[in-house]
Amino acid sequence: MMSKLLSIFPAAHGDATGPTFWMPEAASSVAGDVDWILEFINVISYIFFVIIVFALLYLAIKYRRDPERKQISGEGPTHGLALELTWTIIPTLLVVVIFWVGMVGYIDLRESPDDSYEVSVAAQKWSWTFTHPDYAVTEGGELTVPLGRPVRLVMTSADVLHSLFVPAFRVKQDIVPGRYSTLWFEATKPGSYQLYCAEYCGRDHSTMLATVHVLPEEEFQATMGKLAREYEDLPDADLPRYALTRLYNRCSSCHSLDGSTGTGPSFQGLWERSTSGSTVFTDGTTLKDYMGSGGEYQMPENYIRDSILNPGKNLVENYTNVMPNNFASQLKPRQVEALVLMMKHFDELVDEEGNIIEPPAAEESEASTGDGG
Amino acid sequence: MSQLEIQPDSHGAEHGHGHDHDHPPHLGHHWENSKQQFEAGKLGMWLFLATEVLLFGGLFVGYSVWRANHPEIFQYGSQYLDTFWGALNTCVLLISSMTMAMAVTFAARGNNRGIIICLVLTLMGAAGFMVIKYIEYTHKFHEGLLPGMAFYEEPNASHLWLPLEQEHDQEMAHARLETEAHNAAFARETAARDEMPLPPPTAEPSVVPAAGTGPDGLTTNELALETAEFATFLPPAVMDNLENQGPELDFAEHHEPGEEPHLPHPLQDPDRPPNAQKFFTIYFLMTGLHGIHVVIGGLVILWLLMLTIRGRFSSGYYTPIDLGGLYWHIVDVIWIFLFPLFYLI
Amino acid sequence: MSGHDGHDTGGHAVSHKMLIGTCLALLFLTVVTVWASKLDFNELQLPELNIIIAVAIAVVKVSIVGLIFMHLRWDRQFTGFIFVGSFILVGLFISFAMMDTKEYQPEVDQANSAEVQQKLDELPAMPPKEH
Amino acid sequence: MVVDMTTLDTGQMQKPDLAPRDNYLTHTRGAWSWLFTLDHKRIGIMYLTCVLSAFFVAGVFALLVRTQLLTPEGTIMSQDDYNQAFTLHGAIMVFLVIIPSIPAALGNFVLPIMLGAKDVAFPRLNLFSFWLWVAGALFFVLALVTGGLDTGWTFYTPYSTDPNSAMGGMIPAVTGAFILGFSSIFTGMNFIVTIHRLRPPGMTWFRMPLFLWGIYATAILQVMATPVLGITLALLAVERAFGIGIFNPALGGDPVLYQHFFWFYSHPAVYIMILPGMAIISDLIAVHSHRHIFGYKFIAYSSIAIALFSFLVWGHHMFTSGQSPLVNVIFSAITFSVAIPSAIKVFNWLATMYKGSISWNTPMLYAMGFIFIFTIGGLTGLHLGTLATDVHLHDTYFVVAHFHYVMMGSALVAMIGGLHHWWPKITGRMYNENWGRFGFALVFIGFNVTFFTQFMLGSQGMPRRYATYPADAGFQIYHVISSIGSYILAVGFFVTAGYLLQSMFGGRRAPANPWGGRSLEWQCSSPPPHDNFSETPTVGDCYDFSVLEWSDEEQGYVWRSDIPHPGEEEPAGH
Ligand code: HEA
Ligand code: HEA
Ligand code: CUA
Ligand SMILES: [Cu+2]
Repeated sequence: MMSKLLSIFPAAHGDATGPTFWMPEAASSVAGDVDWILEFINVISYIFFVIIVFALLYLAIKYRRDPERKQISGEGPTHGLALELTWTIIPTLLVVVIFWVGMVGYIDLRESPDDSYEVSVAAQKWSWTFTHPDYAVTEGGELTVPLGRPVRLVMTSADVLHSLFVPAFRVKQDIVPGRYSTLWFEATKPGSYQLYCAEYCGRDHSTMLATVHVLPEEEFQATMGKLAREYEDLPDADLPRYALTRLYNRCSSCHSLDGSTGTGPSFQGLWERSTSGSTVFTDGTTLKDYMGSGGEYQMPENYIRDSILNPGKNLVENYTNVMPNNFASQLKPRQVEALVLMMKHFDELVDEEGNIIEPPAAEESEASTGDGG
Repeated sequence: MSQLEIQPDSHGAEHGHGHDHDHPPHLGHHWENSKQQFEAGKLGMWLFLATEVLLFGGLFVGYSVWRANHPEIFQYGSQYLDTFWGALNTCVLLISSMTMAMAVTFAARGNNRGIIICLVLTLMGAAGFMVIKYIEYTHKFHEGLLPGMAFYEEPNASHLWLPLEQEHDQEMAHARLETEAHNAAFARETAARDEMPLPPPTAEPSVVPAAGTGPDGLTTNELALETAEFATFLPPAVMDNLENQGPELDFAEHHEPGEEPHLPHPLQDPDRPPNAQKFFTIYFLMTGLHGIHVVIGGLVILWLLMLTIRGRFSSGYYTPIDLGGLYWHIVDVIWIFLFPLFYLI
Repeated sequence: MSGHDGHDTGGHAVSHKMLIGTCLALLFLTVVTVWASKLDFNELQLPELNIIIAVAIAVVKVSIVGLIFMHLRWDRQFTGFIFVGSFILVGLFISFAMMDTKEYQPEVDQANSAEVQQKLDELPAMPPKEH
Repeated sequence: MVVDMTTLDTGQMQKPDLAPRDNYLTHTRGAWSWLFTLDHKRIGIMYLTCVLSAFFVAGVFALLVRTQLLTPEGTIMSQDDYNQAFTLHGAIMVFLVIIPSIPAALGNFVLPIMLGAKDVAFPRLNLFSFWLWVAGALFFVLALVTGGLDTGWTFYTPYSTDPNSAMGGMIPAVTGAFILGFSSIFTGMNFIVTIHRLRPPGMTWFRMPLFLWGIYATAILQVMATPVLGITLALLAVERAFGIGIFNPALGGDPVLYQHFFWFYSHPAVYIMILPGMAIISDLIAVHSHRHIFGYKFIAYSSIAIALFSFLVWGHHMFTSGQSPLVNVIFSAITFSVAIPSAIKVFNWLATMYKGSISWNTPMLYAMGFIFIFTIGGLTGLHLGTLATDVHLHDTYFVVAHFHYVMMGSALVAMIGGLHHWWPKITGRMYNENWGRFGFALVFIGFNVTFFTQFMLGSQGMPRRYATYPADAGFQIYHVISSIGSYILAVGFFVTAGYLLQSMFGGRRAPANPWGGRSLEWQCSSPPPHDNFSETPTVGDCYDFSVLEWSDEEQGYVWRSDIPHPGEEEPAGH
């Protein structure tokens, strides 16, 4: 706490990009400017605040009423044009300056350089999906970006307003459904940074988080390459765990692992319900009616696949049609397969309480190094 | 009570004092004299009118913003409104505004009979306006020209819906709609197959692209053009348009006042701009809110009429008539803007 | 007492002749608007002119209604100020909102949304027979 | 100068020597005589009671919010409950408490008396406004029982209009806010007309106490801005009920347009909250410094200036909303213009204290607290009005801290200060001065502890409306301090409520003029008679305190014996 207090004074910064009393760690090319502007306004504010509070206390004490006096009226001047002009003009000049620096800084914030690296961002209640078109890689809940290169995010929302906010980069932009919002930054410091949804979007607004990983160029390329091929190279046996660790985060806001009811049915027990055909749909039919040879679904795998790609088709009783229907374009066939396998092997991956069962040591390095940084 | 809001309780339980006798009955205890009270009432009324202007102002903001961004929707939609009824309603309101103003003049001169005649005339104006609005609204409901999502429901009955009795026509229409659906499905599939999960900003697939905006649009239009039979259902203006691929449509001059415009139903019209329902949304919102005001105005006039008949007013006191009149005029003022903005341009 | 001519009472009695004349003028202006709306300014590359003319005529009409029917001509200045002020405020609101939304239009997805699309797809391919 | 004496015709209905027992409180009896009274004083009291009860309810929600945030994963509530808690806290505080608090509660009570009028222009409308408030409050209750409300007080679309997203109480809540809007409009209309038309002879515009100027500027905002809220909320309800797509992008509507609509009202609304607060402070500072206000005209005009500018800055709430950069720049520029008149007021208040004779009693402490807190709140408004920094600070706790500094720390503190100031007039009793100072200390300290930490939280990146927060971001320590502060604050308010209530029964009888004020309300007895003045009040320079002196006998201030009584000779003007 004390070191933080000291760091109000710019000179006390040990590390120019480290967190200060006011600001979190600075990790983007614009952060320095924003911090400087904030500091500038701060200094003006401190000066005025000190003057005003000093005057307030001084006057209140100095002219405190003598309780013995019957005659109570004080007799200062009642007006003074010179004074009025002084305290009109000085603040006016100051705010003009503040406005100006703020505007200049803002224009830098908004104008992305032409050679930016583009990432598509899809926000929906209550998760983030980041797609790197250059590598055909989709990440959920994690965004990997290169160090020292401008990154431009092209963002859409499937439902309501969201807002992408990375404090360390000092950037924020609302994502408005029905249009494309953009945001750019250039990370200047490798590391992992918290990304928030800053526009209220409903129940799980506060858990609509993600992490930004800033990697030096080579590491970034390597990671992208790895992510791009990850599921192709995995042996089939690893697919379920892959789905759970790399894909499930896109489902987690609605489908629980522990059997509790969310916006959608829990994944716990899904496989059993599907194989037994006991699932009841909103129109009163049960899954049994569709299953078996000659039925619409030959096997439960087909039903699960269909529910992922075409969620509105058969609605499970007590749930509404809110699942995004764009997974067909987001997931590769093998990834869908991985998800289906995850359901099938669910009990091996997740315990009763919904905790992920740690894989045997040998497998661990395989499954968890993908995210770098 | 013979006052709008101006009269505080001067006879209520709270007053045991005999200070009322130099006050006329309509004068509240906190006023110096009638003039002060009248002026206060008037100022209050004007402030209220300002709030009305701002209330409608909100809707005018919506109108302006949408119109500036999508002029084509408004140009397209306004063809489905009938200028004749709109103009007639304008005249009705203007004249009733005049009779209301005359009632005020009569009141100032203390002519009770004059007031009564004028108020009755004004009331008839209000009723006439609502009857015409009723005709217009039921017509629109009939045609399925509704606000919001309801616009995309198939109308139960509409003379605009293409009369496709003959088998051949049915086939044609079938084919056309199917082609559209096919195009849409195709476009969506393409988008889905594309590696980019995000289509570039303008390439969102659409069943009914505006004429000439893309290959899909051409297909649709060409299909329509190739089939002469189909074309006979369309008015010449539409044909012109299809041939010229021009975005501007002007049907307004092709029908006589009072006669129904010969337009295709928007849902069957390949030239319907996206989100055409927005025109009807804002049309119903604004004229609806205005209609509510007309009804309230009518009730106020009715009330004034009753008071006049009971002989409550004199040349020395007629504040309610004056203020009620102001309210009626503001209703007129709003309509003066609504009429050209919806029916004409 | 109110009800007599004079600037301070506000209760001005306007002659019937004047009211009828005003009404005729308003009706005439209505005809003018309808006529003006049929003019085609597309050739002049000025399609907005229609709107401008229509709104301008409407403003004239409203001023007449305000000045005569609503007695603003004879009323206190402050009353007129309230009235005009409210319109100015609406005008400011409109211009700011328009300035903004026009700027970001390019980012907006202009086509029918998925919801509308779905509805359109559901429409019967076959139009119904006449009622 | 001309003789400045009003000849208010109060009639003969009051005996000249008024026994304190015959006053507006005792004039008539029974619940009925209160609920349907047309007396502005009683309506003011009813407002005060209701507003303070609503404040209590909203305060409890605030404490729930603070308790939840003690730990990163939350302590007492689910996400849904939390969302409802802060929404109801914000919505009740704004619509039911702070907007009606000063104008409708205190303003109703003192405005006509200060003016020298017998009542407001339209007493029936006044009563109607009050009942509209009650109806609005009931709709909020209805919102709770019909499914709850979780949109935030801003009702942003498309969340609020999507039946799959926002909870079911949205339409009742919006209806409630709509009704409350009309309550506010009618109050504003009433006050404008009262000030224009009910000023007795001698009460010129520039003789009005600054409180009236502030209320007048507020009333302009209430009348001109609130109708837009009305239409906005009506559209929201229609949109939610019928899905007509005005703001819904799925139907070609525009969610950002909604934000224009909302803030076109709600930015002026924040000045509806602060202008009456500033108005109270102007009077408190002058009266309790016993010193002529400095720069009367500058303070008066700055209120009007704030009111007018405030119509043109609404876009500063939308800097990151997708509003176009050009418009952002314009709005940012205009935003700063509001800072100038605010600065003028602050400095004029300070200049008023210079060479004063300052009593350190509770109202004055609240006034000084106001200056301290408002300076912080206002200056942090500059951080937010600046484009580059607002991008970082928007929708974080920095904004939360900013608006609590100005709404709670300034507007509400001014209201509590005013409540103490006029308490003797309203109830006819004095509260205990020592308890008052103690209560102030608790509120002042508790407030700053609660909300100053939130500036740090916000600029460090803690987003607002979060039921939980990451454990490793270093936020918890600030949250804990803030929550502790809020408990101190709550104790402070309970103490305040306690001694005020106690004084109503056990307090010393109040003299007509306990503080030495010169505006007209101090010329009538405490509590005032039913028709406000038993004697014709004298309109003079309401900031010239040199004509008053302390009287031990009255335990209050009286006209100086060595100065001719007004009416005979004009006291020194300003
Ligand atoms: C009483 C209410 C009140 C008041 C008075 C103010 C006053 C001001 N507010 Fe505040 N504001 C709110 C209530 C209020 N605000 C609320 C409720 C919100 C958030 C709503 C929500 O999102 O839920 C908000 C949000 C808000 C934002 C949006 C933030 C965001 O969401 O990103 C901004 C941005 O410009 C802003 C700016 C200002 C400014 C510049 C002032 C100015 O008026 C301040 C002027 C005062 C001073 C400047 C101090 C006195 C002057 C001096 C001491 C002299 C020295 C001065 C200079 C050098 C200039 N406010
Ligand atoms: C006037 C307005 C006002 C006031 C006074 C307050 C008062 C308080 N507010 Fe609130 N607040 C808002 C307006 C206000 N707030 C708004 C508009 C929001 C935004 C909502 C949104 O995001 O949509 C908000 C949001 C908000 C948040 C952010 C929630 C979030 O974003 O997740 C927090 C968190 O700490 C908070 C805390 C508090 C606290 C601790 C108080 C304390 O000061 C409360 C203390 C009061 C009490 C404990 C009651 C005690 C009362 C009595 C005993 C009776 C009193 C009687 C007499 C004095 C006679 N408020
Ligand atoms: Cu997404 Cu908040
Ligand atoms: Cu604001």
